[in-house]
Amino acid sequence: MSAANPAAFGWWSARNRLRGVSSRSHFPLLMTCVVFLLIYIAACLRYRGFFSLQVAVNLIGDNAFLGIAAIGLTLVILCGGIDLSVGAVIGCTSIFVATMTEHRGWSPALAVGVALAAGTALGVVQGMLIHFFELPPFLVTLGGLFLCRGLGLLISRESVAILNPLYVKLSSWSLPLGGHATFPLVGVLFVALLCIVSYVAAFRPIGRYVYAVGGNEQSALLMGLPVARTKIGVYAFAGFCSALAGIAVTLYTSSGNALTGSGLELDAIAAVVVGGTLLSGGVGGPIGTLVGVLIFGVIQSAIAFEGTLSSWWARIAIGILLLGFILLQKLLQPERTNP
Amino acid sequence: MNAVGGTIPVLDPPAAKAPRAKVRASGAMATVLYPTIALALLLLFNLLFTAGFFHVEVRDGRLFGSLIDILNRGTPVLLLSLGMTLVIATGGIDLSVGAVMALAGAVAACLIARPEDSPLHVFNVSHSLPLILIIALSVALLAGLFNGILVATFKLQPIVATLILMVAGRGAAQLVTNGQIPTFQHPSFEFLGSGFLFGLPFPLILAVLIFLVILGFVRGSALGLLIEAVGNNPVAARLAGVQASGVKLVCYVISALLAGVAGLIATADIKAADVNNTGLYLELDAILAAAIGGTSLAGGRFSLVGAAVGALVIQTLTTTILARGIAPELTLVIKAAVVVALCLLQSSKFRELLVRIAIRRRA
Amino acid sequence: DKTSESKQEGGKKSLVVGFAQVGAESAWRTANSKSIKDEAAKRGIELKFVDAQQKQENQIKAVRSFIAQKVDAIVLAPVVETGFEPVLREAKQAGIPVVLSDRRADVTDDSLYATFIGADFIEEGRRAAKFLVVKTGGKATIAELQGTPGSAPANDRKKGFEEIIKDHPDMKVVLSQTGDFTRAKGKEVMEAFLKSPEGKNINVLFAHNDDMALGAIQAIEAAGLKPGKDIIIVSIDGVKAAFEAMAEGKLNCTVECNPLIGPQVFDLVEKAVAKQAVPKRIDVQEGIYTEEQAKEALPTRQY
Amino acid sequence: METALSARGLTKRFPGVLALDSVDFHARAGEVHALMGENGAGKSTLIKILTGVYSYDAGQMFLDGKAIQPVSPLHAQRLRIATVYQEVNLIPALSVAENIYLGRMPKRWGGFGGIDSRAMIRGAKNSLAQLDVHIDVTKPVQSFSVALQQMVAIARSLSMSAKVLILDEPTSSLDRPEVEQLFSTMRRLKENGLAIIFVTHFLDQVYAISDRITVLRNGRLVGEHLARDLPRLKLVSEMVGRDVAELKHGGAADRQSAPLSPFVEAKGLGRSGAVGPLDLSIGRGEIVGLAGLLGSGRTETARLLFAADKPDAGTITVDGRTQHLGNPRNAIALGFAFCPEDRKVAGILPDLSIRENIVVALQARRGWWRPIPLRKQREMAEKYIAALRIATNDAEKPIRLLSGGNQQKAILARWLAASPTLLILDEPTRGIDVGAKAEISALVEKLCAEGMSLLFISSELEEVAALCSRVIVLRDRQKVGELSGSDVTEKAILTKVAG
Ligand SMILES: Nc1ncnc2c1ncn2[C@@H]1O[C@H](COP(=O)(O)OP(=O)(O)OP(=O)(O)O)[C@@H](O)[C@H]1O
Ligand SMILES: Nc1ncnc2c1ncn2[C@@H]1O[C@H](COP(=O)(O)OP(=O)(O)OP(=O)(O)O)[C@@H](O)[C@H]1O
Ligand SMILES: [Mg+2]
Ligand SMILES: [Mg+2]
Repeated sequence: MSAANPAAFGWWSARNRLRGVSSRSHFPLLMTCVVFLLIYIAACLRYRGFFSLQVAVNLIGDNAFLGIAAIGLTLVILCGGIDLSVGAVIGCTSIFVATMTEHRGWSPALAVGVALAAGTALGVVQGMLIHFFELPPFLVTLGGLFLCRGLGLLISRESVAILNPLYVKLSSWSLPLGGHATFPLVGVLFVALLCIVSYVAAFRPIGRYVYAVGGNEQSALLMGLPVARTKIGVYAFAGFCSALAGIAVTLYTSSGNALTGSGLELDAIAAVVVGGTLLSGGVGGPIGTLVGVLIFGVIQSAIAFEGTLSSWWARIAIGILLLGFILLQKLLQPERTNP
Repeated sequence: MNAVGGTIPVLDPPAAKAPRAKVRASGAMATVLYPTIALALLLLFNLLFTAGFFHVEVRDGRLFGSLIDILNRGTPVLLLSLGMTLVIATGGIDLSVGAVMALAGAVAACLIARPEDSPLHVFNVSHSLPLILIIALSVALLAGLFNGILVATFKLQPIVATLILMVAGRGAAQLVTNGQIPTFQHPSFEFLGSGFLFGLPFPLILAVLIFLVILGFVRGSALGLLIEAVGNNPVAARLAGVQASGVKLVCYVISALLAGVAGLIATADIKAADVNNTGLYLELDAILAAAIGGTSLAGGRFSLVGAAVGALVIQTLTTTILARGIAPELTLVIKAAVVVALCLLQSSKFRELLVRIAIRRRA
Repeated sequence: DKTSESKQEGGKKSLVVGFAQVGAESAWRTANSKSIKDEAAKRGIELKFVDAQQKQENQIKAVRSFIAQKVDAIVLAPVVETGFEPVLREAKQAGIPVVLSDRRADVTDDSLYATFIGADFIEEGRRAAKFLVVKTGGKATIAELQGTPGSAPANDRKKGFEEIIKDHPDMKVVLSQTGDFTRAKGKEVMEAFLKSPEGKNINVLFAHNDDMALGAIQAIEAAGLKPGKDIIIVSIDGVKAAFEAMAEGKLNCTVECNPLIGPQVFDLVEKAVAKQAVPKRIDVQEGIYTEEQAKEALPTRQY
Repeated sequence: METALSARGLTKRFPGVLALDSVDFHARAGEVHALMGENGAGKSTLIKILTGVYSYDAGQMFLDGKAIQPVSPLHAQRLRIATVYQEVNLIPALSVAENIYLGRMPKRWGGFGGIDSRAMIRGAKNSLAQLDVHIDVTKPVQSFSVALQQMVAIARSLSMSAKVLILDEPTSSLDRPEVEQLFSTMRRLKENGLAIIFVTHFLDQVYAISDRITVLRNGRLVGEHLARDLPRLKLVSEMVGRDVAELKHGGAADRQSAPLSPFVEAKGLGRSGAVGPLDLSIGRGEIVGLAGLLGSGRTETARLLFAADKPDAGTITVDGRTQHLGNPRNAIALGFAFCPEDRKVAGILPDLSIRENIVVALQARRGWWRPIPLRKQREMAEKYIAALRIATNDAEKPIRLLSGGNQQKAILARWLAASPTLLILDEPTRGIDVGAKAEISALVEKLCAEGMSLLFISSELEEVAALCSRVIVLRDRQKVGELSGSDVTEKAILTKVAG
């Protein structure tokens, strides 16, 4: 499509006028939200019962653990890296917590604490390998993926139901929202984490360092920023988030399973990227990731509501919807002007 | 056109020259050196600890042994990794190769077996192998164009652009087989997967040929240089007049075509189109192979030879694990260890560290 | 939007049933989905079909969406046994009966589901083992092709098999690896088995499903051995291809695990919706087929 | 006067290069100390060692007499050494204000709250105002021209209340007014007792600002002098290592003023918000200059002509035929060539070898199916390495390992190798040493004599005047006049530019 095309010229020039705005970083995010709303409204119009508070809330509740993991991943990607280990850490954590509370008689608090610590530790190790030895993040975290999947299976091949009363109470607790709608604990976790991270990313120096390192690591170093601390910290936080997501799973299902979250890393990456964060780092943010997660949520539940699609048509539909969404997003966004 | 611009007043000659060729070679070597070392180490381990690993005999005119298996089973990942390397070098990534494998395989299988419930039932080409191959590969080609256009023309981020086909492609494959696993008897097609030529597995020979062709195509022409330019600094490349979109398109198409071939081999090998599992997660192995081969995932410099070695490393590891009958739970842990060890081996920083430690030991 | 239509349909309102299927990972699974869809169509029941692509979270989401759509009943084929308690409780609160198909869901309070109809993976493992005991007279060097590690069928079939084997000292599993339930992996792993030192004297292969066995058969032939003769092969599922293999004498036995449970399922669904009493557990009838029976059984196989 | 920052016997060895060979260096408080040397002499390396970017093989460093060993730029900053490195080192996507304050952002509620962006913006505005730059500090840095980015980097270092201020070629693409601003600020800081280390290749600037001069050559210390005791010619001959008669700039004399047949003609060329609409025409073999102040739209004009940006008005005719060049490729196909001002972002292919960087443009034009034989590539690389005196021992090393100036030469070589019919040079001599400058302008004139047209952009009016037979003057992104023939003098241009 080119400016020459007279038909397109009207909105095209409008688009060029938007260029000015686009330098303000929230503009693309705005567009992403708009597109999400379009999809959501479309779904509400098409499916009776889709437009209900509960369904809307489920969008967050059901995707909470994906979201939690994605938030950690967002920072890693902003920092110019990538973390493939998220899904595996989730599986490993969930089975660990479940086994420890059920078969080893640990108190849930202890199990959770250890799990979070372990997740963070893994992150630190990955971060150090990546920073000090300049290893490609992709490979290091792929190693992390293999490791955690293996460990998870070693802990227990069987999935384990959690019967610990305290844990069950927690997992069944949920915030009443009036009507029949309720907001599960995991959802609360997700939203809380999102708020904290968005605040830090935008308003705390460390948050800005993440953007700086992702934007141009060499420059960040020469500007005297604590690159090592930032990078390792980010991977550590991602590890923490993945572990937290694993715990969210155990709350969500009140059970642990070494195989949960297999392939989730891709969903998470996709959510982050669709949310407007550049894989090359330095541009984007957690809020976008929220929208990204919601978009995948809507697509999925739309297909569930449709209910007539065979397995393969469902897959194809997901692909097409995704494509349509991204193209729409692309169309609305003025492209970054190259230097 | 006179390649070298107008005549130039040559002033006092530049500082001491080192013999270029040598330096070049060493530069190229370095990237391939470490994966090769890794491969050697793995093989050495087996030589010492895995009985009969190196035992190769001739059974009814065919070479038979673990080493042959490695070469044979390694071919799909090898093919994928070649395409993946090119795509990565342009600063992209192709997640859809696994799905494309399944798709191409499904098409071929359905054209041969012609199950009633398959939409391809109407085509009656089961008699002519060339036609089958052409159709299956042109489907792969379309997939490649799809990816290429999304990335090159619409400028989508490669990871999502190819994710689309990764999801939908497998769906399409299931659509073609209608969710079944069509099995078939078709000697000449099966030869593609399980045939032997000069006592060697045919897939191996095919892969080697393709490897040479691609290598010649990329390094013999200037394509390699342009790919590296685009991947290394898109802005500068554009101003230098490199047509990024074209270069990218070519790479994604090559990647998809190779995936198609890999899919045909895999399908022919098991005489069935197992759409749900063919090439599942192989994109990861392909990326891994490329990375082991010393191609930076940020794009830019790439090494096809390295990728090939990388693919062999991965397969050797897998075969080793199988040959040693290691418990499935452990295999993943071992894989993790090997991957990290490989990275460290390639990291100059790490090697410096080792040297420093060694020196301190001395003192 | 169909949900409403079907409800408002003239006098008698047709049932709306949500079916949360595991995925489409094998021919068996596809046959299972097909049987249920066909039956629903036959009875004029509106079926909401969701493929969870082997992911529990997707399945939970699906069930949630069914509840939100106020379906009359839910059929759930759990990906794993644990982890469905919360969502099943929600279903119960919404007053929607749940029929579990083909895989148990272990919950503390079994009022959470109406009934469970399906195979018993452990029993399948046992049957496979029992067949071998008879066939080999209790003497066997066994190679095992496991399913995807951690998946319920793999765990249970292994468990059931070992249960029987352990009473027979001369039967031991010398090689055991995962073939991920796929032909390709089955073939690759078998190749490796045959070349490993222990592999030389394998005389029995136990595969957790037919696909792996079929792959392995090719590997055995490639190694110049006779599948079914030099190496006794027993597997589970009973898909058509397996019967063909048995007819050719390349496979010795398959323990059938019948996927065509559509009719039974909807009998139960309709009962459950009508608040009639239904037994908590119903085993689908499963045959065990050997080469001898395979030939006449072959024509009758639909999947 | 006591020395603030000093180094003794610094030695740095890179693979294949002895970048510094036991160099002594003393920066005294309240002095501006110029660091001079040819491209690749080792200036930046010295600076990077002083500020902890590179480790060093031998030597010691002292700050106020105390031995120091900076391990990282952060550490150096803590020691109150502020630095502007040679290439622009900012975070493109972050706002100007953030770039100025990264690492020491003001916080609300006495450091407990979040970043106080209002204070930050105010501060950023002020520190830029000192340099008389007035821009929207909330815009991302990447939306500004290199010159402005350089100003931002300087503002950052100035606002750091340092004891030692190091400036590595800060003026390489600044225009006179900015340079003047910078110098007056430097003088003020000097009064306040700062030690300032200053690297440049502009001799006038050296003599305008510096009290003391240290000269490096091939990583060796040649000498330290008081500026006033060191005549230009001596300085230059110390730098290049041989006696030079005088520094002549290309044949400003033998330029023909008669307008030639127009080769490239642009009418009403413009782009909203960037530049124009303006007309310009370049004759065959003519050298046309674009003069203007920072932000006057020279770069934008060049980019439009080369179709690096899409013009939204105007036509371009080449040899009388109207051309629609949608993208650089078409421009190049017509024989255009554009050497951008921002070599780091738009110039080098960092990981590729010098040879590949030189041949890439030509290769792209030939198309990928017609590879240039390796032998030929090597010849070309050799030829230009020799011709432009690119200081390297090997055409196969990644270009990022070259010194800034040498990178610039390599980029030039890329376009010369493409033997264009119209060459557009935007700040081509950025960071290039005196010796090389003379050779390059000689070379360029030679090519023009052979029929190549040249559009020349430089912030050095002296250079423009010396080289160009016609000068188009821009102000506020508009064409405000044109000088040709004998009117093309530094003074004339200056008056027009200032308006
Ligand atoms: N990271 C590096 N690795 C290898 N060699 C390097 C590296 N950095 C600089 N060099 C070499 O060290 C020498 C000195 O480089 P330096 O950048 O100090 O020169 P300079 O005086 O700053 O030149 P210029 O005026 O062009 O900036 C050059 O020959 C360069 O090739
Ligand atoms: N004073 C300014 N205010 C805002 N933007 C400016 C200013 N000066 C330059 N720019 C930016 O620089 C661009 C125009 O300057 P350009 O670089 O084209 O002219 P120039 O004469 O080449 O300046 P320079 O000497 O910096 O290259 C515009 O895109 C604008 O964003
Ligand atoms: Mg320098
Ligand atoms: Mg400019």
